[in-house]
Amino acid sequence: MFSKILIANRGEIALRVIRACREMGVRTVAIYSEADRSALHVRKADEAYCVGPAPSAQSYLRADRILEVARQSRADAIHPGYGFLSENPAFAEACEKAGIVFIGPSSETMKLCGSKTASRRLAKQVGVPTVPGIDQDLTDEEILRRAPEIGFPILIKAAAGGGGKGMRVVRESAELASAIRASRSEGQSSFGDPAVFIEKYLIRPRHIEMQILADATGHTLYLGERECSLQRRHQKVVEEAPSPVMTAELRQRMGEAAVALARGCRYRNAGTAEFLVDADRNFYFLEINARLQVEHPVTELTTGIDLVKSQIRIAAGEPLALRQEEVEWRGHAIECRIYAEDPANNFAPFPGKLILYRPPSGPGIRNDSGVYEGFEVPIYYDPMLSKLIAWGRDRHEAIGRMRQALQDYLVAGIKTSIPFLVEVMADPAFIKGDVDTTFIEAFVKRKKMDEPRHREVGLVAAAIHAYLMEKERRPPAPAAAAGAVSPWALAARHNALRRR
Amino acid sequence: MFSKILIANRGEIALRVIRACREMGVRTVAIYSEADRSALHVRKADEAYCVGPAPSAQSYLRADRILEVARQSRADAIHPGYGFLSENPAFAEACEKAGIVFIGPSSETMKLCGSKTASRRLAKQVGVPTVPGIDQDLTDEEILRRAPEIGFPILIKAAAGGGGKGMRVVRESAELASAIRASRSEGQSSFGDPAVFIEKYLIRPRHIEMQILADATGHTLYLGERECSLQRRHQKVVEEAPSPVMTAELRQRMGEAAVALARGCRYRNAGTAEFLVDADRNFYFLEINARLQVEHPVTELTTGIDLVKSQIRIAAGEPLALRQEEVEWRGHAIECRIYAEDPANNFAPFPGKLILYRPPSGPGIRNDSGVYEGFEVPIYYDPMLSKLIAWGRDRHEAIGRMRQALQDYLVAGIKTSIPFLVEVMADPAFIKGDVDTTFIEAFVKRKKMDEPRHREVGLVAAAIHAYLMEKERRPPAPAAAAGAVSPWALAARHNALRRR
Amino acid sequence: MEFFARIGDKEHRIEVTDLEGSHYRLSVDGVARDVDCVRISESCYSLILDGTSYEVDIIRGVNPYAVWVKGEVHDVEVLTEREKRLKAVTRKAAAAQEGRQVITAPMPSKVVRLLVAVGEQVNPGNGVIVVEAMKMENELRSTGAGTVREIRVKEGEAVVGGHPLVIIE
Amino acid sequence: MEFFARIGDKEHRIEVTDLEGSHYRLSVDGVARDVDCVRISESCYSLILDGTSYEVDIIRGVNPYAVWVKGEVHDVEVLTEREKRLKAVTRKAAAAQEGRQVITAPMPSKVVRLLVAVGEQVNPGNGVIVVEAMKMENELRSTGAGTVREIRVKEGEAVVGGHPLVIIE
Repeated sequence: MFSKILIANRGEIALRVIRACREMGVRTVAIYSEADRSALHVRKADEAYCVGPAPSAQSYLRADRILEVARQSRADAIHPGYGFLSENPAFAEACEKAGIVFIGPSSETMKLCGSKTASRRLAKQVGVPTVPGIDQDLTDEEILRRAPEIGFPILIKAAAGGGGKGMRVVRESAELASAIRASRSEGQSSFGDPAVFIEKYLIRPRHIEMQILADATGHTLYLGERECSLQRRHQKVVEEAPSPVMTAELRQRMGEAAVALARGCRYRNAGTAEFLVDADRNFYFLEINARLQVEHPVTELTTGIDLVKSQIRIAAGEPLALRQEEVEWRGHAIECRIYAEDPANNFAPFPGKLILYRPPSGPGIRNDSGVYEGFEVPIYYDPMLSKLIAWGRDRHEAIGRMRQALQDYLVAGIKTSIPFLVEVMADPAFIKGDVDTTFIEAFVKRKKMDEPRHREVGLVAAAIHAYLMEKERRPPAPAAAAGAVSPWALAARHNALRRR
Repeated sequence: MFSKILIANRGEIALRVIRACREMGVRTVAIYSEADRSALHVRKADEAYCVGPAPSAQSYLRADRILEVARQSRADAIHPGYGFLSENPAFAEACEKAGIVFIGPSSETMKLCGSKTASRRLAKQVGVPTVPGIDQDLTDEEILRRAPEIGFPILIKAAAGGGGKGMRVVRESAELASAIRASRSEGQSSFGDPAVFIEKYLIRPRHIEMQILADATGHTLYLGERECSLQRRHQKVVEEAPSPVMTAELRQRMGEAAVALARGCRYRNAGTAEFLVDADRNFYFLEINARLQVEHPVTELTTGIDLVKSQIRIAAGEPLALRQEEVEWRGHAIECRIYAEDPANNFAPFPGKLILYRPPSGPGIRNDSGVYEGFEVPIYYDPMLSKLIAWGRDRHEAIGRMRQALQDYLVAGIKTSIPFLVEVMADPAFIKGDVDTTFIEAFVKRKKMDEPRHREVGLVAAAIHAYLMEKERRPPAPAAAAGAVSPWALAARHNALRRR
Repeated sequence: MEFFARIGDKEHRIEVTDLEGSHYRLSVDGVARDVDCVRISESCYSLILDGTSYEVDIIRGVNPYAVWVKGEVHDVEVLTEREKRLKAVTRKAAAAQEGRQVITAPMPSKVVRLLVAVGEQVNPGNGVIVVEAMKMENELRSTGAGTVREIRVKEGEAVVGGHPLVIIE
Repeated sequence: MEFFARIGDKEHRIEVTDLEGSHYRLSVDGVARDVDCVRISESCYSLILDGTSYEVDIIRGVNPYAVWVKGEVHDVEVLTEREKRLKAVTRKAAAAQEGRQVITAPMPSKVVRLLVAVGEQVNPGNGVIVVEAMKMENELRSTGAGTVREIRVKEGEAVVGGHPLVIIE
């Protein structure tokens, strides 16, 4: 086992990795930007080193500086978390060359997973269905000619894209030309690559992903699915396990498909195969995320398996002790991502200082947080404050616990997604499990703001507060003061008079 | 289902019940003594009513006032928590008469469970072994004559006793007479009953208890055991599930014994059968605790069953939906009780104000707390601050998580059992699972205080703190101030000069 | 003690009387209300009104107070008679300065682009400056007509929330 | 700035110099030490010493500061030169008052029984008063010989921690 791990990340995920390391008796090294000197991950790690100014490009993305810190602090491995350098094959390669273990797949595997076209080819090789489409680097003419073969609506996607960038839905051939231009230009400006491919656009699909775990010997397990259909701007908002539409038979087929994909690219590490699932429960492979997912806790709570510790053990060369038949699921888990954002203003980020921060607790509640009361959410990074996760014996209990926990979660000083999430947990369609990737957009449109119910209480409390403030400010009435004056004050007054 | 439940308790257990009610959509009524106006259970309940002055006898034990509050607030049920009125058959009977559901067994069952002699008779009837002894109300002469039949060492116990009171170990017949006197006198003064009985004293037994759940139709389940051997002065300190010595076969036998006992006394509610287990894994029934146990969370975490919600459903007349074969156990859970006490001073209670209170969190960690930063622990009640519970896939993982959580748990302003518990979690005998009811006493004797490791850091931090305080107090040096003075200050000074 | 409180779009006259212990009597627009209220911490109060328990947090917001009750946030302005008179005076002074407009940063952000120069005429709704926070760009617009008098920042500069950026008169 | 700090049974001379940003240079008994130290809240500091990170909480205790580092609590007294001189003077005054003993409540408790009366002689180790906290009785004893001068409480009274109970001279 490693004796010291550098965590090349910040926020809640850095803290999650620190916790896993501490349990295993492994020392931890944090890195931080100048904006993060007071961040929780710096305070909770055994060691901490500054790697540069606030902007990520000058700090958390500086592979050279991070490797330098790893060498100097004698860390034997680097955990990349998610985001930042976690899916950067060049960084993995640099670690390999420096003789420091990168906790993730090999740089070769990462390259394959990072390319949409290469991973679609892999899926075809191992017989896993993908969304109908053409995954070569197509010329404009080829697209115009071959789009009708697939049938509209289609999706044009930048080959190097991600997070919804470089993606356009085309409903008829007249829209094609301008959509191609837009995709290529976004692909070029965001990822330095204008290559695009085309895909069938599925109507209201679910986004369901399968967690896998693969050790260095190639022993590969699937740990069950996560339903991640609740997204806005292609960013997940609520995730759960199991999916409300899952059957044991479909789980096995999707799980085996994920394992086949992992074996096909010599995968090692925890990883996720993302799928779209249509109304008839047909599934289509999208991509492999070759890292820990934000939403990994819902799988941890339903399987009882610690994914971060598993990653570390795999990277240290330990074989997985489990067989597939021993993976068992219990109950239901839901995760809500708590963002610093204004739900009433199109979810615009809302950085600032957490004047109050009181996270919830209780049976079945877990809060993976990266912040604290008094912390100033920086403007430079992802505005996620924490992930709130609720486990219940069934979906009903999990929703009930999540609803209570959200109502107990107090963040003042900035706006957050909490009030929005409270409403989602009370929505009849959500409660029925009737969700797909268009859910959030439709929900935002149909929901009405509730009338506030506690105005009078607010008024009464504010008046008493004002009264107490005013009482503190005002000197006590002269008559009362004369009787209550202390001998010390009298003596002081006497001295002051003498000194004149 | 009930629409409103009164919780006749305070502290963490009142909050635990409030949480269960909120999840079920049931409104809650808190009661409080004058000392508890600022307590968390008052703040978190939907309604709250004062029932009297600080001493328990004038508030939390005032059955009449509590029933009056229940009537006035139109509560349809009362949850007694543990302690206070939870094992008082007269209170259960008063509830029954008032037409308010008491969330517990019938008053008849409670009477039987409350009598040590009656419950020993019950055990004999249903064929469950008890510690060899004579459970009649014995005269002094009978004890002197029959003690040798059982064989020394023996235990003399007050029939109405509990919590170690009215109990004496007798190692040879010469000690008998004075031990009888002491037991009778304690029985009389503490419980108003001088009756005693005698029992074989087992050498270094384990204290293992079995959780049961029984509905109104008599359908009764066992939910597995809890190892509660770590006690001091007969008070549990650390509890875990499963017991390190348990086998599936023994669990079934002990579980079936507990179910037989429950059926034998027409038990309804969650309940616990306590046993002593000797080195050869023979078990002997001690008593039934006809209420929720403090340590119920370890069973909740291993079975996934919410015991408080189960109690409420049973009391509302709902049948248990589970069959015994469907009860499954996963992983390992440990609970540490966090007390306001001074481990260095014979665990003397240490009430006072929590100047800092930072409970831990993280994967697998649950903290059932009744306090908050700024709370003043009252001198009138049990000094337990919270129960910290860690779940892990196995005992090793649970201990690792508990150790980290205890180290993260910061309470300043009062002394607590936390440093002591950190040492227990690192003790080789505990880690091996080699525990019995004499463990804590022996551990206290053999442990040495560790040398502090971070003196220099403390010194450096205190010096910088003093420096910052001093800098705040002192006016800026005149030379520096002259250069940095603001135009506003200059203008003010100018005005002041003019006014003279 | 008498207060004037504004919540939503309504103003209320509130009289607060200190009773024994943690009890207060309030008269809200002439209607009496008994309240049991304990201050738990700097920001947190526990209120019991006719047996119903509320936990309320009060912090200074944009309007004098942001008041949290069971997940709802209310902006409440509470003024003494004196403060109310003072405010009326200030409001008049502000009216005299009408036409002057200070565009401020809505949150900590970075200046991406200036869309106007000093001396330039702007009309209501004209974009003035673009700032970025957390990877999102935000165009700030003028609410009135006027001339750009002053630009207090340059492109690329990072500013705190509330920082004045452009002054239009 | 110069300080005199006492931790355990040792006294140290510490010189604190403010460097750029969150950096300080300390000289502890003449040995230099560079520290990166940020104040996180009223009580909490984050320290980085040669790359090692520590979270330290400092609160006022019986000795001036109770300092928490990774589960350990250290009592640290830090004085300026002036405070140190002042303390020496106070100590002399205390020495003059020697023989005077104030028995105080060790924690919030209730007076159960007075074992002495005013004017009574007591010897070292004599029980003076019995107090109860959380159902545990505690007998407080005299450390020296003397006469009971004053009894400040009566049986049944509840007192806060530190409350003077009996004065012996």
